[in-house]
Amino acid sequence: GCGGSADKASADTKTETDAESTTTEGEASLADVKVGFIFLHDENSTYDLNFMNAAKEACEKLGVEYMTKTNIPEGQECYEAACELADAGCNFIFADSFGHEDYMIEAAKEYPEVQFSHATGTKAHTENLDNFHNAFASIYDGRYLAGIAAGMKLNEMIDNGDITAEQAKIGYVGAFTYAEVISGYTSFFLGARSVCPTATMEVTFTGSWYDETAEKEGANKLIQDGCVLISQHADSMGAPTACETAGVPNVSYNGSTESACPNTFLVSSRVNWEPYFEYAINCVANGEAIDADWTGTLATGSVELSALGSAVAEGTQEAIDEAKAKIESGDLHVFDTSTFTVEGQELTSYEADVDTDAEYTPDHEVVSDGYFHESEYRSAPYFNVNIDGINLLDTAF
Amino acid sequence: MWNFLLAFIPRAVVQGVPLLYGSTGEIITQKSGNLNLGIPGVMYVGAISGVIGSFLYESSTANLNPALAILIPMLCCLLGSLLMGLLYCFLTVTLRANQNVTGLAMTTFGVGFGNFFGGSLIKLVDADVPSIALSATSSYFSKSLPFASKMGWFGKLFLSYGFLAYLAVIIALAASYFLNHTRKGLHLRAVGENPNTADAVGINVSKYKYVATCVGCMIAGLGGLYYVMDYACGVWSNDAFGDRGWLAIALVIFTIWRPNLSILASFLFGGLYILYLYIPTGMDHMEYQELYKMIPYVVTLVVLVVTSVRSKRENQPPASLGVPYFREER
Amino acid sequence: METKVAAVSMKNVTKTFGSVVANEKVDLDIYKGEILALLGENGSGKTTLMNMLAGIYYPDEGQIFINGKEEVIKTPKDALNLGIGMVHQHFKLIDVLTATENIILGLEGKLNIKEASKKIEAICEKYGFEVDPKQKIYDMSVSQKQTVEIVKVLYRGADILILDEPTAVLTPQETEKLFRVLRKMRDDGKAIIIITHKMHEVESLSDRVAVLRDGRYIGSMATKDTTVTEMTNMMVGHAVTLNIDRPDPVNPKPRIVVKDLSVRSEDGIQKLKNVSFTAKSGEILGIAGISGCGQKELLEAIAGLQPVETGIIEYVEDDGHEEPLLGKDPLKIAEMGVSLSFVPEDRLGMGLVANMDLADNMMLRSFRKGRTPFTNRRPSRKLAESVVKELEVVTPGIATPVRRLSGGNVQKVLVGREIASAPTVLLTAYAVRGLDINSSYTIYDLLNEQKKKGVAVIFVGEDLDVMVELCDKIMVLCGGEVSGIVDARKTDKNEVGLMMTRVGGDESHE
Amino acid sequence: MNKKEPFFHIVKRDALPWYQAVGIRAVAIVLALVLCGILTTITTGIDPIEVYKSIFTGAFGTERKTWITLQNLSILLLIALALTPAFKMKFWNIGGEGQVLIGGLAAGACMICLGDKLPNGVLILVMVLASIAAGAFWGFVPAFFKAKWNTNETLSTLMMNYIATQLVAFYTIVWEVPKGSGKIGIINQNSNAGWLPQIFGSKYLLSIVVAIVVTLLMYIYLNYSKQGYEISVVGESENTAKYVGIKVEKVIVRTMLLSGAVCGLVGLLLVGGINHTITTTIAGGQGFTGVLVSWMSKFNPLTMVFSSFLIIFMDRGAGEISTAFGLNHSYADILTGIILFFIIGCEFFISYRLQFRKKAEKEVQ
Ligand SMILES: Nc1ncnc2c1ncn2[C@@H]1O[C@H](COP(=O)(O)OP(=O)(O)OP(=O)(O)O)[C@@H](O)[C@H]1O
Ligand SMILES: Nc1ncnc2c1ncn2[C@@H]1O[C@H](COP(=O)(O)OP(=O)(O)OP(=O)(O)O)[C@@H](O)[C@H]1O
Ligand SMILES: [Mg+2]
Ligand SMILES: [Mg+2]
Repeated sequence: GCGGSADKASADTKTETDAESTTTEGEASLADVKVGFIFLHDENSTYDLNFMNAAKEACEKLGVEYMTKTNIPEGQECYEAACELADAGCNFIFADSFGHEDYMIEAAKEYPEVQFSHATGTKAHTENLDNFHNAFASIYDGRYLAGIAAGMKLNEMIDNGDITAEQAKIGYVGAFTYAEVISGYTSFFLGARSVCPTATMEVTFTGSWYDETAEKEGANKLIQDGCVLISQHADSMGAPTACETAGVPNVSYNGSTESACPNTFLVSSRVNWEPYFEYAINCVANGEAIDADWTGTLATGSVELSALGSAVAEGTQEAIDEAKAKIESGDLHVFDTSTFTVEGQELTSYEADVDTDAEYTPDHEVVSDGYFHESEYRSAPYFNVNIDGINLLDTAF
Repeated sequence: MWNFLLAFIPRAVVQGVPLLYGSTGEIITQKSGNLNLGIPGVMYVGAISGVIGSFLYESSTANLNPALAILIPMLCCLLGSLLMGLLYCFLTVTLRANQNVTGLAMTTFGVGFGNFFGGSLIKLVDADVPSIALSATSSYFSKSLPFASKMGWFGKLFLSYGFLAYLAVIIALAASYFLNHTRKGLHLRAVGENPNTADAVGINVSKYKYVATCVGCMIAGLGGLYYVMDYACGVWSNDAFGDRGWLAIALVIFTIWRPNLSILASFLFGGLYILYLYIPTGMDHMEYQELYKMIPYVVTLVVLVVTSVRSKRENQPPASLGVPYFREER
Repeated sequence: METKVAAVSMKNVTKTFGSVVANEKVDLDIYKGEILALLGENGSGKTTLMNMLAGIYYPDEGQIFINGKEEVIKTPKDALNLGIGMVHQHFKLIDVLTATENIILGLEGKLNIKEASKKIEAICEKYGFEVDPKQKIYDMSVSQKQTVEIVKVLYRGADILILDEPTAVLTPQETEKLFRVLRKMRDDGKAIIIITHKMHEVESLSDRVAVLRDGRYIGSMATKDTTVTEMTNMMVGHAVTLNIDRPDPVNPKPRIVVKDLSVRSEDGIQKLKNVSFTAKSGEILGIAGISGCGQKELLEAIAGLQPVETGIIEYVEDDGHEEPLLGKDPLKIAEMGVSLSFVPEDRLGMGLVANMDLADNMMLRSFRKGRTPFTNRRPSRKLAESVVKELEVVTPGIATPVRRLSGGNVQKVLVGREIASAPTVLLTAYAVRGLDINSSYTIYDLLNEQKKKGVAVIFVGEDLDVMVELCDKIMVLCGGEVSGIVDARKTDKNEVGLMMTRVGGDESHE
Repeated sequence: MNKKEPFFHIVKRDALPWYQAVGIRAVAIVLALVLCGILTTITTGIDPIEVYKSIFTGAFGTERKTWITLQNLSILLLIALALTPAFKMKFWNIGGEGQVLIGGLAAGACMICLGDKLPNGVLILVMVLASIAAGAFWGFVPAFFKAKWNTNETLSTLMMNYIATQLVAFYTIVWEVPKGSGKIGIINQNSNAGWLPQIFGSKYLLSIVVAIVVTLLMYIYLNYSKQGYEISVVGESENTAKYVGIKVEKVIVRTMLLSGAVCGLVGLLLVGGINHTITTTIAGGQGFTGVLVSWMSKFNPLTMVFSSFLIIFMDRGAGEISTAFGLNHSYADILTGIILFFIIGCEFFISYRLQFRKKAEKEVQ
């Protein structure tokens, strides 16, 4: 049962404005809401800090009481933490890490009157629990825009004669070969190539969401390999600092790294979770159902770009703004099948595995109207196509 | 292949330097009979102390004086690790507490200390990405020798490191010389082998233990400082140092208590530590990467077993390692 | 001895260890130019008293005067600075270092091994010792180690020299060398204190004896004015008789047959070569030889602890049935029903567990008894109590770790346990090493008692006088070979001594 | 060189009566808490009493919290117990982490591969055997090297930890759900196949009961069994052990098999009973904390209950501190460290005493 979620995802804009209008009048019911947050690490983690800031802002803005549990591993502790929060009177409980999902489901089954929500998860639309929900954002939009900044930088380097057009190779340090990462680097690459047609990309994987050494050495390896610009999808400062040392421009993720990398930082994209928290808390306050799958967008304010770094090429801001407007208006789709090929062919049809099962059986046709419908059948990404122009280093023996 | 080595070896060296500091420090410590399992904690404390010093200095002035920018973090680092060393010695030498427990407690404490104050500073700077970036200070630490870039492969292999990397090698060589060719070194070894005997010939056992352990801690602390100031480019992130402290202790045994051997072993281990990144796995078999990450540990185990098959008296740990000394005990 | 300056004067010195009073209000003077023998039973506090001079222990009460001036000796360093040197009862050497490194340990100045080695060689030459400056301690025999200890003190040139049982592991020849050195030093005006349990050494060396008993100072007298009996009586506190009787063997039958036994050490050195002999029940077979000539390996081979190259070891049962022992470990030997007891040379290193208390140490032999998987502590506790009582072990109680006991008392515990298991074969290595004279005789009596019970006793000893008096037969080993087997009743010390250095005792043999 | 007499010197004491020893330790803990309180106020400005209160609520605030505390306690205790026989044998087994992990991996493998093929009872039996065997094997390897070639076990067990971790990482990716995510998630979430049964209707009780049983068994084993005695002898003196016919190699291997087996059992509890998944961090560093607990308790299983309680109590409290005051989780590590330092340090006053110099009669001479 997931047909409906597609509509809901596209209807987010509306919901958001509704939520904001209820903020003032819904005081009485908001007072009954108590929110519990479960975080994988604490404020020292890039990933978690992003959630923690959003949680604080949303709750303070709405004036609801909230509790946080930090450093909760992806195991039974998550279930325990969720139950403790429920015992403590929370009626909306949110967990931020992918591995928390199964334990949140366990807790949701035990506390049917409490709403549970989980970021980046994939199971809400198949579990069919009224009180368990997934949420994510179309961060591929953000990465596409960041990719434009990268492409502009490549163009500048070509124009300056630092590199030839053929040498415009981007390096990308990914965590896992997971759809979320693939979707991320592909959109980034498409963004870059939309302004620098000769761009190519190499990707390496670290096998961890946070491993400073692996990320740093991965970036170094890419630089050694001739990559002239690096981006990454993993949480440490390894790659940006490697770039700063080597003087290679870097596009980062989750927040600006300009203070550590003043000479090489270009731009960073991130998910802003505050809109979702406001939405969900308002739903709870008003006794409304929360979407099983909620996908934030540029329009909801869920996808953000940081301020540009001083190293960006001229005209970057304008190019980004232009593309952003087009995406928002629906004129531009990041995964427009006319902009890339797979094994030399245009992608006309693709069955994605949206309803996760053990065999990863593809179950949804996701290409139509000339583009790949990412994050429409569930909030978490499922784009896992290897497109031409991206060389996965770790695949070559 | 040459290109690969040219790219790989400097990375291996850079990985190896913190291990070298840690193992040199621990060798000197163990030679006094003190088994300091607190080294992982000491390295965290050394690093965070340097970070705090540098943070305070960077935020107190707009234009940094290069000498101070290097000296302040170094002195803070040495002071922090020295205090850890003193704590360890007070407990194990003066109060004759169990060394294993003390060391493990110091690791708990030290890692907690590093992360707590790291976390507090991170809150203070309130950056987008939770880390303290001491880029200015770091640039002094990571400055390579002036002709490095002009010397081709030679420069790349031998001259491209920050001064702390060279210092690590110098300290290891000096430690080696000290242990084998000086009277104080002989006395130190005697204390670790048999404090009763050393005491009876008038060697001040407690003093040797204190000094060796504290110096050892200070050296190890520099490993933490190197990691954050040079390797991590001045970015403190909690827990990023990982369990290198444990690996440093492992290297002590691996190099049979010889600092000069530790130089090679550290770099070798550093190389093995990141080798997996250079071995492709195949998109559908990312799991092999996890097996490749096993390489340094399997190699260590194999070398250990092979060398133990031909064991020598001289390759044994200091005989009184881990045993507290009380003169009137028999 | 004309000037009579008290080099050391201890006044009212008391030292306690927990509830053990090791020294109580001891007053002791040592003069320049004299050799004082400090006597006392095991555990009477001799070592403790001397350790306070050497700065190892710090007295609870009392004063120490050096050359008439009150001094506080807090550390060994203080003692060294006062010119006090001590050869400790237990080796204070570092195994992995060389002789030179050990000897110069603790001195100051730039490290110059070569120069030090030269100086050591000069000292050795002057006094007639043999030390290889480059040799590692772990490669040395006990007597070599003791020599290093002595050279160490000579190298430093102490004015006040304390030797705590220095001769326990030396051969008579080495002992004599040492004594020559000591006499010369005395004549140079140094003050020397020697602790020894060997009365003939006391008589031949010392000018004066001082006696401790139960930690208290009993008195002192000039050596020439006293006798062994008088000294012993003073030590023990009542009259004792000192003679070894030697009952004739009753119905001796072969018990252990060894044929052509050869043993190599781990590093391939030949330790025993074609050794053959028979030990009979009801007899004491003495094994003589300078230390390191294969006694240890021989006993360990019989006990199943030493891999053997070639040869036969057989246990002969009462009915004449022969059981090979070779290739069996101690457990298998015990399972065969052979009751074999073994008092090894290195008591704390091999026979006992230093950190366990007396009762648990008693259990070492018997813990397997009973069919349950659990141990039964009661019998071993009883045994510990009876050993303490019968052998007069000085200990605060049976719950004291063996490590804390004095060397002599440790030995009693070990011998007591080994005898308690009613053996048919009893192997002892240096059974009285470090024992006071009274305890030594107690042990001799015990061995004789075993002999009377029909036990085959193999007695590795070092005091030839005693061996000639105690044993029935003496087998002499020399460099791993049997130099000869003689009837103890018909031989004398000199003959055995000669055989120890030349195979067969025949000068032309080599 | 007329040095001053030292004002006092240190002497060893006889054994203190137990109540005095306990008293000294209690004083040390109180002093540590006071110091922690002062430090807390200085560094964070928070009322230390409030901090202590929330540490207590964190551990015992609700019934569920109490149960979780006890469950965590039982796991840490079990690991410490598992390591103890090896330590008593002076075999520095710091490989608890790896032995637990590999036991958990074996249990997880059974759940994944056999989950729908065997009846649940049989499956659980297979899991028990598999995880115990796996843990025992992980203990066996370093023991074998040690027995055979005297290979340094501190290093080999440490390396075995990393190898186990990478093995788990490997299988995590082999079994990952969904593809590429690098995690397995709850195994058999719907069928519950291979989930260890709840006893007396409580999901927390199983490991607690196991811990109680193992504590008692281990106490008896170490102190009253022949094998326990052999372990002590081998630990104290290998030569003496050989002398009385104890086969040292055999004891080393046997003891490490036991050590590893109990660790494997902990892995089973963690995977089959508690988390129902396997991750590289499932042991959570308790293999090392267990070393601390075992040593701190001087290898006495009964004392270990208190030592592990102290550590778990502080750890549980830490979560609450960070929830209540926004204090970094690491703060608890600092507090735990300080308390440990005091406990470690106070042992001195149990074994030794300061002897003040008695007035010597100065008039002599
Ligand atoms: N360091 C110590 N700790 C505890 N007790 C000790 C210590 N040293 C000696 N004692 C006790 O003091 C007493 C005297 O010991 P001491 O070593 O002085 O005897 P000794 O006369 O040298 O005996 P032996 O002839 O056996 O060497 C013994 O009962 C011993 O147990
Ligand atoms: N640390 C200690 N704790 C308890 N008792 C001790 C300690 N050290 C020595 N003793 C006691 O001191 C006495 C003598 O100890 P020591 O070992 O010095 O004697 P020893 O001179 O070796 O004896 P022997 O002459 O028998 O070899 C013993 O009775 C022993 O119990
Ligand atoms: Mg599917
Ligand atoms: Mg003595």
